Amino acid sequence: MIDIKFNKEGNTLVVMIEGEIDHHTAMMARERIDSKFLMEPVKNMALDLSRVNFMDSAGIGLILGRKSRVSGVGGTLTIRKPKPAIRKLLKLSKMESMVE
Amino acid sequence: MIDIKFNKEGNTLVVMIEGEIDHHTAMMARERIDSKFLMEPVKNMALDLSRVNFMDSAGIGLILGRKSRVSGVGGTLTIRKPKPAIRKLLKLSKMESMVE
Amino acid sequence: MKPINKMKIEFLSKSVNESFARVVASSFAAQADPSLDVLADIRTAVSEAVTNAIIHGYPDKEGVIVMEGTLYPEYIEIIVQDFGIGIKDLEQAKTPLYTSRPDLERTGMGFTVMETFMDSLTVESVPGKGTKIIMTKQL
Amino acid sequence: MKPINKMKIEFLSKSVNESFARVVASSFAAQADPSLDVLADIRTAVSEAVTNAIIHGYPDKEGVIVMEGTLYPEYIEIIVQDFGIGIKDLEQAKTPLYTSRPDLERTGMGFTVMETFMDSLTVESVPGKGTKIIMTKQL
Ligand SMILES: Nc1ncnc2c1ncn2[C@@H]1O[C@H](COP(=O)(O)OP(=O)(O)O)[C@@H](O)[C@H]1O
Ligand SMILES: Nc1ncnc2c1ncn2[C@@H]1O[C@H](COP(=O)(O)OP(=O)(O)O)[C@@H](O)[C@H]1O
Repeated sequence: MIDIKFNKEGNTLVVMIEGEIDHHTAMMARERIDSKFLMEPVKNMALDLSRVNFMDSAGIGLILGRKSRVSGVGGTLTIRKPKPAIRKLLKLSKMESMVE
Repeated sequence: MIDIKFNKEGNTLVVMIEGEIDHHTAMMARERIDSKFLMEPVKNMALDLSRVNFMDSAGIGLILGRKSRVSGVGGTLTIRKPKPAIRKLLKLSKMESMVE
Repeated sequence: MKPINKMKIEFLSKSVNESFARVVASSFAAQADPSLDVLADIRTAVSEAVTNAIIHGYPDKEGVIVMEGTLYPEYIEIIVQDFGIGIKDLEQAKTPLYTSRPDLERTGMGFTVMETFMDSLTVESVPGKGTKIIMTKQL
Repeated sequence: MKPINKMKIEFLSKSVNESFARVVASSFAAQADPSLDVLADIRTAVSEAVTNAIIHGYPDKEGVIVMEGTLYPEYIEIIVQDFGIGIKDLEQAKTPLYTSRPDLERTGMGFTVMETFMDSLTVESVPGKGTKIIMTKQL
């Protein structure tokens, strides 16, 4: 189960993800996020993970994939409010510096 | 998982059951309730089911077993606040009249 | 009809596994996004079938219980099977309020609950070989 | 050492079963009343192993995945097995950041996560026969 909501803060698309991020849900999340990012006149993206209760390495792939899209248009991707278990995974993947 | 708390209202032992009632947990609940009922100077018993999230026919056995103990000393057993799924089971077992 | 998903689980006839079996059946059925009432009915019926296998199927020794789930577009089939003592008189066993174990505070309502909470119930049993419960429920 | 409890489950290599496998493993492990951190680690490692079986083990066709859990007094053993294509170069596969499927946005972190989040990890694989992941975790 995954639910995705969007919000705009100036130049930044805020993506609020709710639920569990695994390979199954990441495939769907990817498409929804990418098409929204294409449509909106924004440069940066912030992934709000405060309501993500589970994430495995598919989430790492989801984040890095979005990061390369955002970098492609000269923007920056940041991560917001990961829970401790997700922070552990980000640390292991050397991505802690992406957390706001 | 089951948790049992006791309360006294005059002549009545109020048994607050929290969690799930199945064969596994009913065995443990039975002993705790019976020894408390023996120790306390009460005549009646009220089973508060408001925090029971699951119950199968082992719960019917638990209730009827306590009812016969309480009747044995001339008291009355009542059931309080069963959730809809439990009420369905009580109805099937013709025990709805025991609900306060 | 082609199933959407299938699973089969084996576990020991320990009473702690009653709640485990409920979680497994219910999170499998949840894939079809049924109502909470339907999920609650499935949980209750599975609990009855698995408890019967544990206390009646294997009264004296520990044995293996097999639970299978098959998800079809419109309904779920759940099978609970033990390889224990089996049932001699199936008609008597299915009679409401009949129980062979009043000492365990059983009330003889297990089969009645399964029949009422599910849409179909089939019981196959061979004395000395074991018992197989097949239940279906519209989703 | 004598196990406290055992279970074995078979399910299809559908990605919807990733979360199902996590629920099964985690509610089985919960019987030992471990900390929430330990449960979260187990859920993550199981998710990696099952996802690998689904996307790498059976890239083109649907297959069966077997997950076994054994609970000992001090630890849990979890086995995830597929009967798919297997792994030719195990050393390469276990190298952090190596992935054969960057097209699926895989990052090659699966084995690293399993190794880090669990206490032991053993991988047995035969090309053309399948892959078996054996993991243990103190409870
Ligand atoms: N799996 C089983 N193996 C052997 N006997 C069984 C099994 N399931 C049910 N029975 C027999 O059928 C009787 C009625 O079962 P049920 O209606 O579930 O009531 P209860 O479990 O309360 O006894 C049981 O008391 C038992 O004698
Ligand atoms: N069950 C499996 N069957 C076949 N190949 C596998 C299996 N598990 C892992 N592999 C191979 O090992 C590689 C590394 O796996 P892993 O570290 O989990 O990273 P990822 O899943 O992100 O690719 C995979 O890309 C794949 O080539």
